[in-house]
Amino acid sequence: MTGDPSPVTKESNFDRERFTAMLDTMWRIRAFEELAVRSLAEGLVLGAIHPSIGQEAVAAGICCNMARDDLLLSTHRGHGHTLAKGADPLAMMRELFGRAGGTCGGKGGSMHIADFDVGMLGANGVVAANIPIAAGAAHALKLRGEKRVVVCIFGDGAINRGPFLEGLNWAKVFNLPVLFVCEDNNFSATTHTFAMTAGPGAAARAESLGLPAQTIDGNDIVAVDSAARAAIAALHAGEGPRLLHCKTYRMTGHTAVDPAAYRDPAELERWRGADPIDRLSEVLRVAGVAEPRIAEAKAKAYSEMEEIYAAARDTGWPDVAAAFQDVQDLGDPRERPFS
Amino acid sequence: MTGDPSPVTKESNFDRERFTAMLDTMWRIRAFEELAVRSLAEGLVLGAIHPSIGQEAVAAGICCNMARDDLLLSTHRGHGHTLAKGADPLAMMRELFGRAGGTCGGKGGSMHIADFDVGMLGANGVVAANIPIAAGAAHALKLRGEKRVVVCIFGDGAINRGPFLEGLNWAKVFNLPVLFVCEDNNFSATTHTFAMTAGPGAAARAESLGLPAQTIDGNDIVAVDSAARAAIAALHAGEGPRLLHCKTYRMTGHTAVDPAAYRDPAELERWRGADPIDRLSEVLRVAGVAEPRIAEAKAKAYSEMEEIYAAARDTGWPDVAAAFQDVQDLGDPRERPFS
Amino acid sequence: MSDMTYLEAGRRAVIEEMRRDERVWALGEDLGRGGVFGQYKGLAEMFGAQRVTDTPISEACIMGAAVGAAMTGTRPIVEMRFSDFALCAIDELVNQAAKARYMFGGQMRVPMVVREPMGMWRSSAAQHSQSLEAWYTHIPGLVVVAPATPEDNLGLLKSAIRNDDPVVYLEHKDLWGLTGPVPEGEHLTPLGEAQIVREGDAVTVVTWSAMRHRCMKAAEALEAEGVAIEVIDLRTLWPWDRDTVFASVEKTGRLLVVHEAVAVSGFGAEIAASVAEGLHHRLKAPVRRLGAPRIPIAYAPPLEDKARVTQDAIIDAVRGLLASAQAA
Amino acid sequence: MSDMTYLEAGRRAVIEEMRRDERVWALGEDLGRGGVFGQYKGLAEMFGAQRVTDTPISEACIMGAAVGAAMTGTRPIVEMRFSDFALCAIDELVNQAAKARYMFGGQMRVPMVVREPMGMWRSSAAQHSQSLEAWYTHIPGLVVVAPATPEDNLGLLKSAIRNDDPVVYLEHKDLWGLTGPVPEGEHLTPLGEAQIVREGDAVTVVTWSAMRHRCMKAAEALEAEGVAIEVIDLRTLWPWDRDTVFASVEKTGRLLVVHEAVAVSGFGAEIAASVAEGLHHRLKAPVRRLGAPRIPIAYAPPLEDKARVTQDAIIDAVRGLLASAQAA
Ligand SMILES: Cc1ncc(C[n+]2csc(CCOP(=O)(O)OP(=O)(O)O)c2C)c(N)n1
Ligand SMILES: Cc1ncc(C[n+]2csc(CCOP(=O)(O)OP(=O)(O)O)c2C)c(N)n1
Ligand SMILES: [Mg+2]
Ligand SMILES: [Mg+2]
Repeated sequence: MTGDPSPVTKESNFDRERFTAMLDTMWRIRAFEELAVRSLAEGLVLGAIHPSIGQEAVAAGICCNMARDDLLLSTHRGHGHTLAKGADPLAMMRELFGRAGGTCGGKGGSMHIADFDVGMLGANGVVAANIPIAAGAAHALKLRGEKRVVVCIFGDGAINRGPFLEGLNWAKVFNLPVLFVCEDNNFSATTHTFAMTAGPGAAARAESLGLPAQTIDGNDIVAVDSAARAAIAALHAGEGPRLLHCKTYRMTGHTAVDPAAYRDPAELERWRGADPIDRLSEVLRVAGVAEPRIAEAKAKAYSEMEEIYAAARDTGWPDVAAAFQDVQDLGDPRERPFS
Repeated sequence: MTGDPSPVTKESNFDRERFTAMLDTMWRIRAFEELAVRSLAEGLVLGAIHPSIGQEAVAAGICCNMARDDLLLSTHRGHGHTLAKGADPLAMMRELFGRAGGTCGGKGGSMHIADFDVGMLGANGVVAANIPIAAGAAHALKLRGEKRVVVCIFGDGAINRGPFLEGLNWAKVFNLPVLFVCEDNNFSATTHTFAMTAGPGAAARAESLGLPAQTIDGNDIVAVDSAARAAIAALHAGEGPRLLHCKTYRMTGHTAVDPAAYRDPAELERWRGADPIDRLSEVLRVAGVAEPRIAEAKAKAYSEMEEIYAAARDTGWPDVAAAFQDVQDLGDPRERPFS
Repeated sequence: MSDMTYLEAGRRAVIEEMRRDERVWALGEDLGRGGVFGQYKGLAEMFGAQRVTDTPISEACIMGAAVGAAMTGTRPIVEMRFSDFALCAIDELVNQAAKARYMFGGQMRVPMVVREPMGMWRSSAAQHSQSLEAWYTHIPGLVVVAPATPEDNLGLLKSAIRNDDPVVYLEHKDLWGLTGPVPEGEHLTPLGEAQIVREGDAVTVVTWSAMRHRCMKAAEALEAEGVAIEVIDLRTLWPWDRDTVFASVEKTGRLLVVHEAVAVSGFGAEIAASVAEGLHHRLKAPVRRLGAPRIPIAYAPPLEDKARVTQDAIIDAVRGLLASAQAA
Repeated sequence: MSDMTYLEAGRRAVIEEMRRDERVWALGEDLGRGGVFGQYKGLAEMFGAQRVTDTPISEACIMGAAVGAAMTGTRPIVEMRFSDFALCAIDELVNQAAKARYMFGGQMRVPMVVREPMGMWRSSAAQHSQSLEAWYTHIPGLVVVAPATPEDNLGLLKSAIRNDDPVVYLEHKDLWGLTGPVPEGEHLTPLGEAQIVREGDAVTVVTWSAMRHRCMKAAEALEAEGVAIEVIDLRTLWPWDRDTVFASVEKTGRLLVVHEAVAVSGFGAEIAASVAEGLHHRLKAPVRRLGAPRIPIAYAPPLEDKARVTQDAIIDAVRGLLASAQAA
């Protein structure tokens, strides 16, 4: 809960439309995650899922500053980022259910959701693995002389893996258009990340590599939005890579089945009081957005996701032939000495 | 050529014995390296060697502050460090020649010289690989409640590999007694390291991880010695890991056979003017050490190494049975389906 | 004998060896809360956070630090969480841990155990399901172990911790909950010794890890047909127990190797090739291997299942061996 | 045909493909000065530092960045310098590059070539001499190539660069200076096709990379004894040319696989096991493998030589196969 929520009044030239749309996005993420958690309990979601409940302001505030063809790389906790980037939630839910029509045809599941049509280059099951991949995507954009930019979101635990150093150094050395976003939710699985992190953290490490970096309140979407807008503008201006350290909080366990017994309940309560959706709702009220519109954001999101849930549930399994497709063109994937 | 050589006069309480002994060490390293290079041309040294000519002040200035049972980890350019730590140069030369009685029985060669009897835990053929190993050695010392310390020397190119981040973060998180020394000779093989390094470099990166760091003139052994002494004292005081960034210069090619055509001859000339051996000799003169003693340091070193060269040359090959020994105790290393 | 889960048996092994030898310690992510599967539950409380230590998410440094700590008088147990993540620490394992003793001319040893939970687990997809044991058997300096039962997870892990060279210790994620009898007192299973789990004269089936149990089910089904297969659980993959396997094949004249890993260049190839080389003239039928097709592991169950070696496939393979024997 | 070194042929392949397709680029340490072996000499001048780019010493990022760049419309050639250093980038190669196309349901491809100079080179010791091709053949999603001649280094590298999935391209360090005839014009060697280098009826000898040349020397020596062996250079290890190998073994009835890598779990095991499974009843003698013992590679020549497969060992193995045939 760093920094104060930016001052907003009825009078300030605050973009009501824009932020009301962000509220819609945040509720859609919240509703999607809650349904995914429920579906896991029902046995419809098949593998582990890592909910982003409480972190919606980062996904919504960053992605609303990206063009559809800008590229996003995410993590195992990537549902919110993927939705905010414009992926079809039905295809996403189908992927979580392992059904036909999933974003990856049911081959990837929650930890490997990707939707290249909207520039979402993938979640990743390996912590920090997307950092070099993001640097490479930006490297390709530069080689091709394209104007697009890359955003790479990773967790606070990822900054202790080597690829964080190698990828940031690379992006700076080649002056690449990539924004690194450390989505700091306080935890690495069951570990309080600070206990395993030397020094002040992501921003200081980025600055030591010559990347301009900023630490912001990741539950204040107004702050996230303006920081992201400024950073992405700098990328377009060819100023090279930057890092945003967004301080937020993981309101669930590490996975949907983790009770998080290791966490101080008081801490959770404190953060519940800083719920990013409540905070944006309050900002909108102050800005004069009508109460019904604020309520509608939530209602619409849940009804949309309930429909999606039903549609996904009623979708069949993928065609098993797919198991042997898209491995590699050369060689027979069925290759089995005997069977 | 950062900083000024520390002011020394006949009167200053400058330890003549100590620094005269360091001059002996530096000449011994220089002579050993020159003989190794000559021996390679003669076909006596069998694999690639990476001379440390011009970098002797780092090896001598750091290691003279280590106890025999303190632990040292080095690099592919490690002859000087190993000698300064107290290894037997004859065993080292035999290792380079692949002969019986080599430090590793001829199994390792230049890039894998180790002498555990003097706390030298090995050169390494993989850049930066010794950084986590050093952190682990220090971790073990802490677990065992020992008072010894660890020094890990690596090159300027190594700071762009992930293990640099992971190892320094680890050492700080666990508050381990390890001194990291970045021996910055300007080059990574044929590459000017600065061109591939984002930000100010080793010290800034270490500081971003909470390690106190200092950048010093690595060709000024008086500066290296005092910085090393202070840092190692801090380790003994339980203050946790630190980093020294020693700026020196590689006066040879990357390997003994690299003509370094990519380097500006003027640059080399400038650095020749800052030869660490000449600089210490001058300091000793100013401090009133007699000329003959200064000359003797060189003469003794070369005659010692000539004898070693002859002795190594006259040593036989190792017993071939060793090829199958010290692999692992379980299983037959000869295991060959058919032969 | 008392019943215990595979997970609990591994936990007991660590507790017993840490009690026995204070040089033994464990390091890995989340160990302070028992580790991701609970294999270390309560150990930090029992032995202190120094000996059962949390680590940053730094696989390369976890492995590399263990190498340095093993060279410096301690005996680390490295927890890699999923064997897939060990791929972030391969230089440290293969270029450093496995080679140090040899490269340095035997000046020291690297006594460390690398625990790598492996294998398929419902819908864990391509990056959390791999079985790469064959890789490790190819690397000089490494011992490779893959326990299949609670009793062996106790006895083999204890032996691995006492071994003075690096051991890659591959527990199977799908076996954590498996319950079975475990001896009461001190129990050590020697490394390098296979176990004949079921005697038979028709076909020698060599397997390990989770596949042992599928082979046993197939054996029961085949028994109904009057076919008695001999099931051998290798337990240690390197060094593997040639004598036991060869003796069995001399008796049955037929070999089937079954593993979960991709068949192509899997460890089954080494066993099948060794038997074909050494016992060719004793074979009543060609050697056979069963493993996964050469595809990544998918998330959706119907696709994921295509990467599984099924009980039916094992039964068919055995029937095929008996049929081709007549053909010969 | 004009004579050219193996190194120069590889260089020419890169030049031709970079001219042909502007999406192709190369990245690696020291490439601006031609790379550590000179394989890229003059290319930065020819194509600019952007398309032949130096990199930091960051193997994980070199490989990972190539994956991202390959997903984003370019075709990177990754230079790993020594195959041993690729062990610093295994997660990026195995968990990312090899699996991305499949995991993401075929939404994109990862067209990249990973050049990994491999193998023994006089006195390079344990961390600069390894041959780990077997590992890559075990990983779904990877194509594996190991050229043995200048002509094939030209033709195979060009085909690899045009391939739309990741290719691990293993040049042998000891072959850089080998000179041989290379076609003048456009020359592509198809991936997946072995080459029968020498015809014979006594024994089928399957090999690749540097060992091809040792096998040919052995063949000449054996010819003097009136023994004609058939030497097959696999060239592509995955997918390997089963048809050519099987056809040859059907003719000769005898198989010997020769490779430089450690024999245990080497790729020879896959070939020997496949032949034993598929052609058991056609074999006049047991299948045989020749590879290195399971030891790290030492520095001192007399010790290093113990890890080499010698011409004499090949000749003895062939004689053994012919003898055991009588025995049968
Ligand atoms: C290389 C690697 N190590 C360990 C894991 C297991 N793991 C999955 S998520 C996670 C915690 C990651 O923490 P953070 O980066 O902060 O992301 P968050 O889960 O908090 O979103 C861990 C350790 C992994 N997936 N990859
Ligand atoms: C992981 C790895 N990548 C590449 C190499 C090849 N290599 C050997 S020395 C060297 C340059 C290292 O530069 P630096 O760390 O500054 O040490 P210096 O040679 O200058 O002493 C390189 C790239 C290696 N040995 N290991
Ligand atoms: Mg986190
Ligand atoms: Mg350097």
